[in-house]
Amino acid sequence: MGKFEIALFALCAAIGIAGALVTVGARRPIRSALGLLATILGVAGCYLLLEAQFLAAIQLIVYAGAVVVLFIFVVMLLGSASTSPRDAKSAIPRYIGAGLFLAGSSAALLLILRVGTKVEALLPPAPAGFGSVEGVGGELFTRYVVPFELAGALLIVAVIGAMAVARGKQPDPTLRPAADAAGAAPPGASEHGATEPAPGGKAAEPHGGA
Amino acid sequence: MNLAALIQFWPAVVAGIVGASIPRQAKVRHRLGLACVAAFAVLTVMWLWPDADAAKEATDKAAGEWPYLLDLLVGLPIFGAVVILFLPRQMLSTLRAFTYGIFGVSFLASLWLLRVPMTEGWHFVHTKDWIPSAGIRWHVAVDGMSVWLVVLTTFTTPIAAFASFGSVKTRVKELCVSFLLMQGAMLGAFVALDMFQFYVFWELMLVPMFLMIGIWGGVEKIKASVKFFLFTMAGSVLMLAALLYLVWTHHELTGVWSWDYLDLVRVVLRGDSTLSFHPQMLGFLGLSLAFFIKVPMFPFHTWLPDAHVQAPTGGSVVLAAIMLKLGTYAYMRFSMQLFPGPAHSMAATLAGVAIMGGIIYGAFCAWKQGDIKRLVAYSSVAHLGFVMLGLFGATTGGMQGAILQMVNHGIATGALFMLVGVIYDRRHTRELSEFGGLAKVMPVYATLFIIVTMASIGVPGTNGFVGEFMIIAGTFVSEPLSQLAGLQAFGAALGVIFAAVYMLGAVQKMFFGPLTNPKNKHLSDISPREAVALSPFIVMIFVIGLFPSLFLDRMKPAVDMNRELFKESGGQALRFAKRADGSLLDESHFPPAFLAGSLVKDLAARAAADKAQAVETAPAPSPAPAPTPAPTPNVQRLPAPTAAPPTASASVAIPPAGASGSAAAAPPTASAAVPPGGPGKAPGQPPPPPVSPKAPPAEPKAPPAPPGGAP
Amino acid sequence: MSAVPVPYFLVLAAVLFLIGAGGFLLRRNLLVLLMSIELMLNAVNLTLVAFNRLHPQSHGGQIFAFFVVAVAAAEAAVGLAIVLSFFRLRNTVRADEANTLKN
Amino acid sequence: MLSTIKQQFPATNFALLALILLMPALGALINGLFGKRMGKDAVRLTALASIGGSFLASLVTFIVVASEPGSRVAWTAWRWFSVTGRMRQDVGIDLAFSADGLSATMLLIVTGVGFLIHLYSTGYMAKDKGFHRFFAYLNLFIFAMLTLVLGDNMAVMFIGWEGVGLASYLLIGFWYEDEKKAAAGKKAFIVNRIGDFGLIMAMVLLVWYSGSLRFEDMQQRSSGLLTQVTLWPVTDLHQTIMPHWLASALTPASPWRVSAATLIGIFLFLGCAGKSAQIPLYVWLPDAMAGPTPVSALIHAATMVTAGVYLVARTSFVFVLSPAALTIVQTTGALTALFAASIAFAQTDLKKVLAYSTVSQLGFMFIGVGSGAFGAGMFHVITHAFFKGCLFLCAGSVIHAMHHRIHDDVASQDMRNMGGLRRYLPLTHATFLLSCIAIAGIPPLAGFWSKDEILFRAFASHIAPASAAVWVPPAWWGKMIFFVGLTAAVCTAFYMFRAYFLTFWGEFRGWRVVANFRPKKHGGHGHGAGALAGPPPHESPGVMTVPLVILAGLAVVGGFLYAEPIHVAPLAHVLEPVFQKASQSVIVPEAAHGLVWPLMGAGVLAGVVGVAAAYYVYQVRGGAPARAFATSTGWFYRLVRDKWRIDELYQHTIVAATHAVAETAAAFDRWVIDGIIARLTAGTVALGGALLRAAHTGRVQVYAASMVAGVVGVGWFLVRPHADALVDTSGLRSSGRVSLTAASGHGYSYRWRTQDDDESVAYGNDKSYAVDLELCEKRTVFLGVKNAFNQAAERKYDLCRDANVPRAPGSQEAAACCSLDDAGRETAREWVRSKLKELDDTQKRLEETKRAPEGLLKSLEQRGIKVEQLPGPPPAPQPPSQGPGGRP
Repeated sequence: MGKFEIALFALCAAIGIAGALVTVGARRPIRSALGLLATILGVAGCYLLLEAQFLAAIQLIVYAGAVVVLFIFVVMLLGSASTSPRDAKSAIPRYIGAGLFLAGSSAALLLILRVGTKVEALLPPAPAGFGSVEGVGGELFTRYVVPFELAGALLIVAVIGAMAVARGKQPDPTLRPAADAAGAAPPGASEHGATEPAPGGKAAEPHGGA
Repeated sequence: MNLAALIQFWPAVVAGIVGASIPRQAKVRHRLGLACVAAFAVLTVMWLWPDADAAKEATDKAAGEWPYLLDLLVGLPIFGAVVILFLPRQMLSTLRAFTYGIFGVSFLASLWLLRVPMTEGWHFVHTKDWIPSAGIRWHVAVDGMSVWLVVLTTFTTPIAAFASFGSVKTRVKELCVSFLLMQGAMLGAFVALDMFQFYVFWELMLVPMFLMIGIWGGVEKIKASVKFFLFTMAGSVLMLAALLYLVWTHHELTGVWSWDYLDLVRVVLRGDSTLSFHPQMLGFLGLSLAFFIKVPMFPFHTWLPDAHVQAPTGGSVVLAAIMLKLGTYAYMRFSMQLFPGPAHSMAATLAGVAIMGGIIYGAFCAWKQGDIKRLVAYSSVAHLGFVMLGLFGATTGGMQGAILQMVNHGIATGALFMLVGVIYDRRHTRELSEFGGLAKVMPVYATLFIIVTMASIGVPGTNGFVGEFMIIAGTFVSEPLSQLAGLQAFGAALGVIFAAVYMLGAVQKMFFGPLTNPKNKHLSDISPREAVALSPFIVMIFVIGLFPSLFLDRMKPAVDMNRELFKESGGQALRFAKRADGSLLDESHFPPAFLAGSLVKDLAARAAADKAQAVETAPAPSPAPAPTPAPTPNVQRLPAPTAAPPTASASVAIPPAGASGSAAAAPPTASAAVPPGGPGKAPGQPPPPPVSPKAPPAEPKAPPAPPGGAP
Repeated sequence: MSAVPVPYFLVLAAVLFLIGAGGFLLRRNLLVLLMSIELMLNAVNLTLVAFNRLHPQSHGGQIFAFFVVAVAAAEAAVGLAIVLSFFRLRNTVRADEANTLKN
Repeated sequence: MLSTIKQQFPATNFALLALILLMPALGALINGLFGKRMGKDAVRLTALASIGGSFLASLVTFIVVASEPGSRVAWTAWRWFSVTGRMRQDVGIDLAFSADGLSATMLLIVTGVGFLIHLYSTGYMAKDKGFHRFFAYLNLFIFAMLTLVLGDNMAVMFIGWEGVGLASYLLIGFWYEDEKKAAAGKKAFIVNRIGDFGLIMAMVLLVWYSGSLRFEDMQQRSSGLLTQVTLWPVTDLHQTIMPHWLASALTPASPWRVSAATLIGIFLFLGCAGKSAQIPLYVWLPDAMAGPTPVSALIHAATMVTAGVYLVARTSFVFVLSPAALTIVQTTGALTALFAASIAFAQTDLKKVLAYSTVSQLGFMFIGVGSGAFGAGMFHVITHAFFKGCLFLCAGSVIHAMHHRIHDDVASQDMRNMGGLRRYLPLTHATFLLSCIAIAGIPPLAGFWSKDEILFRAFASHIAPASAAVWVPPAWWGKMIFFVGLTAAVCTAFYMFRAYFLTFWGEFRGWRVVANFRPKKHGGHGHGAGALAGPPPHESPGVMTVPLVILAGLAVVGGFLYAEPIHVAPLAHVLEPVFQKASQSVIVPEAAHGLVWPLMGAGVLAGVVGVAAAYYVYQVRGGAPARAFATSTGWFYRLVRDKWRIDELYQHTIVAATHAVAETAAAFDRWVIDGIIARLTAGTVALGGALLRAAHTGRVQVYAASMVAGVVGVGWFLVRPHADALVDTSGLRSSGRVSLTAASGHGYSYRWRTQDDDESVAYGNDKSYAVDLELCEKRTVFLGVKNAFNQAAERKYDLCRDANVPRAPGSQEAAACCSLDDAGRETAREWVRSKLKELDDTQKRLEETKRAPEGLLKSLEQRGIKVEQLPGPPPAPQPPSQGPGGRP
């Protein structure tokens, strides 16, 4: 039994790390998104290994299903502009930064490993129902009911916020008299010299005196 | 008021008539103004006349000291400032009328102060709890030293307001608010006896002046007002630190939190044995630095010329006439009494700075200024150098001279700034090179300017001389200045020459010589309105010049008591300087009138009252009434009139076994000060072997605690 | 299912986290930044679940991970909204453009 | 009549003095405030009435005072203010006025001559627009002079003293449009102010030594003035501050000590030199000629300048106590007399000649008072007032005449434009001649008597020192002064008659006199060189010539007021009682009385020689020898003509120095002080801000990177192990035990080792470690720490048990612990042990003595008796408690 699990773990780990590397390294964001999807799947696998079935499901549904899809949706929305051109100007400091970062993190990892791994022994089998929907659900709705409600509220606020930010400011139609709606250019238009009329009003409508 | 009484007022009537007839062609309103000023001057002289006191004695006793007078004096202007905010901005005349009304009421109220003979202790005392837990109270009182400064404030601010209303036409409402707030804050500072309250008013005073310079100021008004604010703020932060340490030590010694001046006066700060009373000196310097910046003394004076040059006329007058006096008054009252030891030993050095840095250096700088306002500002540095010299000399004559010189400087420099304001309103420039031969075009203005210059120089017969001569004579006989007294009196007397040099230089450049500048050709002479604004100053110059004893008699008892206290507690402080853990001067050391309103006494009185009331309402069966939980348990330990220093630890060479045992072993008298354990120290820890100052050097520092000592 | 020792997972999570952090610090594309954040959050979740597996008495770790996922979702949504409006404003998604805070 | 006056005005409350003072003050006030509106006549009336009234009142006062010699009348107005004396007592200074013989005579002079000059100036200033202002100032001056003369104490006199300075400032700068005239006024005031500085110092010293400022009290307590005063070194402070070589250079072998009387005398004389224009401070008087001529007559001839002499006479009790001060006065007087006379030779401006002659005559007065002849000095003041007043007024009328055609101020006073005025101004000529004779010292006129008396007293009298130690001038000093005075007398005669001949004799050089001259309508004043034509100069109107005649008459008759040699001295028994106490110590040897006549002969001879020489040079040879002298000694003549260039000397030395110091002070203030306190702080704050701002690149990743860096830093700190231990040396001195407790940390393990055992000691868990030290023993302990990440750290502690002072271990001194050699260390140990034993037994003894009373207290407590605090110190032996001093 043990070897099968090791293999599964190795597979998930490989998928996870490969996906992560793709996400970070890919030039075009669509590939990064897919890399992210891979990582998420890998992690979900690990959850299963760690007896966290409910969480693995959540991971798949929420993360893979919603978040990554959202990313892909936005990438599609931005179209070609989303791939940032290769910028040679600040390359050197970036590589230095990368080098430093890698050195730092490897030193930290080594230091941690030196603490010694007392946790050699095999894990005792998990109690029944550990990680299952009943177990997690039961605890979720008894001890953690308040955070749960708060999380709900948080999500609602996030949705409203996202809508407000993304939608930008719509000029209030009732304010402007109907007559010059067509003729005069909207007051803020010349402000930004934006080439194509982006949907909705300008983000930073100069309102009121400075 | 029978006819006879009316008859005796004939000199006032005559003076009124002469005053009214002086201006050639003026509106009736201005003639009336001059007449009132002249009549009022004669009335004050007759009224304050020494022998007339006997007659007035009877009436005064009836009037008595209305305790809320000082609250009215301080509160009314501030309340007025708030009310004015609600008045409409456009109705200028109502705004002005309201301000004049408030100023008038507070001036008349301040005259009541003069009716009461200023004997030794505090007058018009009024205390009210403010923050009881921190021992902070609203404690206002006035005594001989501060009465004249209060009257000077209520006398000068209205005139400054009247003058600036003439020239300032924009934002009049804010101007009224600033003036009223300033008067309230300054009066608050002069009468405050609670250090916290004093600090609050000391800071509050800066705000209106900051606004005044910032809003109606000259070209670089923002820079000047910020510089003014930061300088004073930096100083007052140090003051707060010194006060906090003082209050903390007071709590350490008596277990009572009190910010009251009359309690802190008894505290002698910890003297570190290695350096000569190190914390006392630091405390003194911290506290006095704030006052030296305000005075301003030599190194910290550079804010004054900038502030004056940019300030509007009214602002300049109030800044010069009253705000600078707060520095000197606070040094005299707080620095000298709270830290008598360092003040006594530093007197000679500080007097040197006052002379070299103030009188002579100020005069030299004034001489070389191109801008008339900068010149007058530096002359204030010189004059206040004299005042500080009088205070450092700490003789009765010297200190009286210093207080009188504060009033004189207020009048002379206030008048000078108003005169500069007059010419500034016409020519909008203050450069001396722009003027020349003004006497031909503005003769009355020139005469007034020369009269005020003579007062500022100190020609006898005007008020300047009386103050300066008393200060120089005081310096000569001063005891803290010891050997250097003669030399410093010589230096101060030199200042008299330099004063003449720079003032006459300015007068020469402005008034005499040919009328070259075409712009000056058709300047109009001083208007009756400005003349009326100036007349109180001119009259007071001669009233104080010829009748200074009216003013001096009122301050004499208070100055005598404070100087005696300063000399005596100076000696005491020197003896306690070496104490490791601070000590408390005993009550008998202070005249009873002085400590009358202190917070500690107040608490003790209240505790006694509660106990008496408790015994009376519930006659407890047990023979000895359980000590009722007095608000602060350790108050009982306080007023026992035993030897001040902590008897237990200092006197007995051998510390008794263990901290817990000490209370029993201590002599039966409830030791007034900290039992060796002291609340502050952890009970478990053995008391550190106290340093007995008398231990002969050869003998090891302190006998070893018996081995069993550490519990 | 107890063959795989927990530290393995911890190491995996650490590596994932480092990659995410590296991505966040080094890449200049805003979208990639957001994705790196998601990576880091996943790494954290993994650690939480791993330790929860070590002390199976309660599901604290997993529930916490659950909430982390919720927050991550909200964060991603708002982040993308911001990227969108930023794009509409500056027409690019390069992180360097958003430097109005410069001195 | 006299008795009614005395009864009406009692001596102590002599309200008449108030009248004398009030009249001119009121006159000044009325003219000043309402002058313009009242018109010229009313102004003239008020001015003359006020001075006339004051004169009459002074006359009455003089009569009252003269009626019984030595009497004085006083009027105390009110308590002015009070200063603190030496014993911290209150020295009251009242606004009090008193008139004794000296003041009464001065009263007469001031109001009498003042009235004549007022009369004269109503004519002289008739056409001036500032008419009312002039009379207001003149009245103010008279008021100030009267206050000076009537002052009962020095402070009130000081009011007059500076008031006079102020009035002269206003009057000299009367025509202020002219820059030079205004500057002359300012110069006069500042130089006087330097003198006033001296007076203030004198007053302060007098308050210290005699405890009062009233002349009477000071006179009685003048014995106190003999105490010695150390001038230098004032304090031994400079020993501490300055480097040794400078300090020793500064401390003279024996400190400079001088008697208080001399010090006060010098300060007083500085005041007099300022006011009476003596050598160092005379520079303002010649420039003061810029004022109108009656001003010069009143102020710079009759009244103000004599204030200095009056002061020396009034404070004679101080000068008499210090012959040194008197000699200084005498010598300065002589030098000034000669010096001023020499300048007068070469002056072409008539008023400048008279100005220098005034300075010279003042020199004579100071010779008189300087040699103890206070009466003679004052008499010369009186006679000088007469003839010098007359001379100035004559000059005024001459200038008044010249003004008719020459309107330039300087030219109208230049003697080279005058000449031959004898024919045109007969009255002025006569009075001028009489006054010249008087000043030249030709008997029987006034000048002779007073100058001769001064020279005789200078020659003969000397001061008897109060004690042997007092410095006394050499015997021949008086003789030398006499001869200097004599030469000055010759010069005086010469330059006065030079002026007389140049002005009144010879041809009129002003303009071509045309009998019936009618000025052309326009441009009548065409100043063609010499072509100026004009009517003959006409005599001044009556109102100007009457005072001239009166003054000339007084100059003639005045001599007999105090003619000592012929014992006709009615004024003597008014003046002498005032100086009675002072003149006791002035001795005129009997033998000298024989010399009176020969010396008088010498005086007369000097006058005659001077006049003859002047006559010969200017009348017989028409001024040729003067011109020859001028050309032959070119530079010397120019030097003398430019008044020895003293003004320029002052300008380049003292004045330039003060300007330089002021400039540096102002610059120092703006750049250094303001620079440091204001700009430096502002600059540093701005710099700091700029640096910090650079850190904000605005890019979010940079912020993230810095956060990561922060995490790494903190992490590193947490990871590193920290070896620290708390050292407790409380027991070190007694038992030598030192205990160290290590600071705990996460997953720490500790290792303690001393310097001798090696590294191999294992890491254990014991956190504390104790060690016992012998006396003077030194040991080092190492604390090793390892943490969870098995990082190790170590820290060294040096422990030492010193002989007496337990220095904190680990500080550098520890190395020097018991730096004695072994033998020394042994003896130290012995000594410390003995000390400890001794202390132990004293402690035991104390314990026993303490126990006895405690037992008693405990038993009382048990019986529930509350023990009130025991009055006085508790029985246990207690060092003298620092009980409160208590209010004495």
